[in-house]
Amino acid sequence: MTPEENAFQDRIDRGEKIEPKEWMPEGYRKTLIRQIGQHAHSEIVGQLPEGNWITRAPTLERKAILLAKVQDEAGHGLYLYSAAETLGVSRDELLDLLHAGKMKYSSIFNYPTLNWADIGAVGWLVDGAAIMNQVPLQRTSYGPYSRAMIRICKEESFHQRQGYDILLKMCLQGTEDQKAMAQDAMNRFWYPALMMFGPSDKDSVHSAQSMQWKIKINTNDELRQKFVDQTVPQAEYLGLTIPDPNLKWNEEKGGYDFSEPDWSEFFAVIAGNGPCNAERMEARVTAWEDGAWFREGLMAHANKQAERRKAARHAAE
Amino acid sequence: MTPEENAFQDRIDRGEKIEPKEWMPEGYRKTLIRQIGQHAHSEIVGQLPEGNWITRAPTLERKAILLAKVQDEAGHGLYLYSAAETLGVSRDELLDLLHAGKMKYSSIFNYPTLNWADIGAVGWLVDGAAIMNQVPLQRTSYGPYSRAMIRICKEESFHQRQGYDILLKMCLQGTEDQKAMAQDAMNRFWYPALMMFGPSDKDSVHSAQSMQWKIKINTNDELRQKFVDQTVPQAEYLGLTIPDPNLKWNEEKGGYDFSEPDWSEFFAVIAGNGPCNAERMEARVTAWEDGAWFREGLMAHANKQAERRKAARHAAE
Amino acid sequence: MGAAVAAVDRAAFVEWLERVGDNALVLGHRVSEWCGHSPVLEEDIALANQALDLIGQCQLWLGLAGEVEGQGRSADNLAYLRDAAAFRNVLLVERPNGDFGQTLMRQFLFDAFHIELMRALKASSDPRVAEIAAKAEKEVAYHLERSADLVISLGDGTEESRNRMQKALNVLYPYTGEMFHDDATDKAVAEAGIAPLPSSLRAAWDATVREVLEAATLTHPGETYQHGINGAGGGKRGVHSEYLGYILAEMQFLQRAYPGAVW
Amino acid sequence: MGAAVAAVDRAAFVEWLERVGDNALVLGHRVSEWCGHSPVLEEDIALANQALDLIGQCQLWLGLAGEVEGQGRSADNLAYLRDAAAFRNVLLVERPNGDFGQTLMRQFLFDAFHIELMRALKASSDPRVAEIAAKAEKEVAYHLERSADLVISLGDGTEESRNRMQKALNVLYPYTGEMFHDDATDKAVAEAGIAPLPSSLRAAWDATVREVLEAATLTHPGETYQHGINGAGGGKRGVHSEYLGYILAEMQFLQRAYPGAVW
Repeated sequence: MTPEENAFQDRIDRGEKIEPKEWMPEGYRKTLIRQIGQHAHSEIVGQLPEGNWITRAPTLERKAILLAKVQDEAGHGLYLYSAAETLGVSRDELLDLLHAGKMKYSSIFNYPTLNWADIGAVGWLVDGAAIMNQVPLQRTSYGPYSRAMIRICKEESFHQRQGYDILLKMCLQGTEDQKAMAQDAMNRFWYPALMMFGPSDKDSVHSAQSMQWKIKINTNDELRQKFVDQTVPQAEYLGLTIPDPNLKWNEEKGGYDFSEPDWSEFFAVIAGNGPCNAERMEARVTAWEDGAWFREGLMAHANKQAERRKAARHAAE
Repeated sequence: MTPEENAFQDRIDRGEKIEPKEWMPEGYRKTLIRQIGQHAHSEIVGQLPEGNWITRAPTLERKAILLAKVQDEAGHGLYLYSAAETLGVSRDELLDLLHAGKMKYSSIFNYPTLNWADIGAVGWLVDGAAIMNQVPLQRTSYGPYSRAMIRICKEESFHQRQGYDILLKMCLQGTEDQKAMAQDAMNRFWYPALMMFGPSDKDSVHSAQSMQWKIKINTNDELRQKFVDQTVPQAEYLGLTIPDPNLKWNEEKGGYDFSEPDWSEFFAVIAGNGPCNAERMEARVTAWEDGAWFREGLMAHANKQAERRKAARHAAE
Repeated sequence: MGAAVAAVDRAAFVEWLERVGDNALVLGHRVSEWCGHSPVLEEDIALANQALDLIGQCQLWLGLAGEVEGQGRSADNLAYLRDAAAFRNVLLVERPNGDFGQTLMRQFLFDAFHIELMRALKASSDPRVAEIAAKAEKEVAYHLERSADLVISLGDGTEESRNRMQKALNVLYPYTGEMFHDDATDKAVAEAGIAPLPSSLRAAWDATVREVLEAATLTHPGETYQHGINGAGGGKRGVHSEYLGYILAEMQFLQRAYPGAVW
Repeated sequence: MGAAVAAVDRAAFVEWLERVGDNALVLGHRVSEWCGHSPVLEEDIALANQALDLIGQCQLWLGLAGEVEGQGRSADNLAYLRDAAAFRNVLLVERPNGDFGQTLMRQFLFDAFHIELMRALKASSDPRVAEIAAKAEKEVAYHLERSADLVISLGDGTEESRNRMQKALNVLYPYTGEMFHDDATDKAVAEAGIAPLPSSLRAAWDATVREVLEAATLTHPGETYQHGINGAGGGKRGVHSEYLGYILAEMQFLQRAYPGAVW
């Protein structure tokens, strides 16, 4: 390590926040851009599976709550793109990379939402897993990222409660059909939620470096365990069965034993073969391309206005 | 009249059929092209209001019947374009005129189908009025047109019975909601159906000429009266109220007195301001434009095949 | 029931409330179709927010409609269990989204009417109506500010954006007359002081529209044919376009498929 | 109940019948969406006819499913009163219509499977199955003749038509594997001699596809990822795409909104 790098690591070790204008290793910057960018992309792609049920929400109140939630997600996208911009990459550059398939978003959004209980499951399990990942990141070393995560976590935990509330209603006050929907959602979302923490990273050098930089705070396995331990009693309260015959309390470790997700499925989805990868990308690319005239129109108007103001100033001089 | 024209009129007066290769006055040809072309266009545009309910038909049997009906209409379009082609105008030329707004189709198809009873009403009232117009045209002087009308009338009367059957089911075995739908359909389709015969034509020279040529057999008013007289008892059987406070049996004339439709609405719809004119034209033009690559592809393949056959023949010689 | 209700035909009041509520519901639905598909992230946020406001307003208006009707129907019952012919929204709000320009133009033409209606309703003889209007007015004022700004920017933007906005205007303008068309229901509630006559809002709307179109360098379509006010047609009278049936089939699926379930 | 039913798990037989019937229903629905909107009048006719055949087949298969189930459900009950998770069609048939090339390619890939299935079913141990298959075979043979011809013509047409057909093939091919994937239900009905194992139809399908693609000058996508056969997914097991819910909301609206009404 160079003296600069040493000093940088010392600051991180002391718990100082790194701010945009300050020196940072190129790897730190790149890793952060990738991580924050992916997170931002996940927020905007994440509008799609939930947006899929807005027009079909079963009550006006549920519709309003879901709209507010999807709006929040777009807002999170905005914070995160702003945080990434402090690292010298523009939102449009990041979007271009997304649209070209050169940047990823969270694979969970490549799964379809097939019934209303899925909207509950996305809130409870998907946001739940996301929060588990994000809460520690409130303490991440990069200032703007840390501050964005603080805002986001506050809203996400609200979303998680709303998701759980959907399932509470369906499971505790619902008809048999509704309970079946909830169980179906559980069956489909359990393993994809576990996959959200990523494969075991104990041997990954990459992860080790990120942890040293406090871009990553916990290992994937730690977070996955924590998620399972938190979620199992919640599922029990709903009367839902977790689709894992090996799930069992392990007194010794003070947590549940559980089955690993099918990692071949995880890699297939990453590779573009999830149930909805093509649809999600097509939706985003179409939105972007069809909206080009709109963005250009606004830009042209802004330029004209600036010209007019300049001309008016000249005339006044 | 020239001697040729006199001889032509004599043939018509004797009830002879005029066939494609035979001499005919230019006005006769033009009038026929307009009339047959409009009728053909009506068949293909007429697919749209009924097609609107195929995906929502209430039973599989009703869906099958409706599909068969819409298929028949496209088939009628095919016969009629063929009949027009014998007069020296191609289908594509006629379609270009339709798409450019230079040829019309029956204005009735500019009204929306808003509930399932509308599908019944379209069959009963719209096809009913069409048949009333078309039955006499089986005796029209132009041979290919006359033969097309004979085929079409057979199928149309079948469609009319199917439409009436939909309403029988809804009115005689239906719930209050279904009866209300049927009455609503009656209220919306009655006057547009009356308009299908066109304004009173007793003073129109144009019509007089067409009648002399046996391109038109009855006056609009005669046909309208006949339609009303036929339809009123059918409506009574269904228990539907015809939306006309002036409707009354007139013993003296042996027919019903009834209110004229609002002809200003008729002319507004003709002028393009009906409820669905823009949608219908957009649907047809879009289908045509989006399908250009398909038609060109088929044509290119046919040409390649012909070339290959020619080359094979040459090689064999 | 308040004094206003005694003085007005209850059915007319309910019908009028359904008109206001259904406008918000159907427009909210259309706007919500954009979620995640708009041209830029800021618009995703703005549209979701707008849909949210409209659904919230719909809950209040239809809630009051059910209350005045007095047959135990909730806002959800009205939204989810009426078929198309019982809906009372104007045709404008059920027009398809089209390109983003059509969505914006539809919004602007409606917002400019909506704000005048909400302002006038603050003086309603029925305090419940006045209260809902006061709450909605703030939201609607913001909607109008946005939609007017965007219409101006895009009209006075590139040639393409101008053409698209002009086309949107030409396509949609024939659906604006219905908003200002007085019928028996409108007259009944106006006489009871519950609401202004729709026609009384026209001049202010017209001024806003002309001002914005001018700033947008767009050409006013002039006096065009107006849908929904002649004959028996028009969304306010329950005669809709073919689009509404599809909107409702989607919107109402769960309530229809699982009758009586709580969500 | 015939001998075959005694020998096979009734639930498996019903499930299998729903798979066959739902394929016809959902594909018929998709095809019917084109009515009046196709590129040329002859196609309007052909597509309406094809949809009609498929809906007719669906009536027979679902009718038999209800009969075997023995709980009094009619074909209409099964078509109109099941929600998406109870549908058993393969993912391929619910793919959106896309451009006309995608519709044709979807049809061809399905027809080439469908014909093999119908041919094999004529030897079913259940005479009712054999009878339906014999009737459907003629229709399906005609569908395949048409779709294969069109795929060839458009593949070997213009550069644009070729590109569109190649793209359609690449997009849809990953949804073909599900048709040939054997699961417990397939094995149960195959053991009872009711139906062939799906995998047993693959070689003939593959030959047809390769022959037609070659004549069409299209490039076979080779071994691609196949949807619906891994994990818990797949339409045959009731895990569909997001499209099916919208199809059903539309298809089922009247039956859902007016329960018990006769039409």
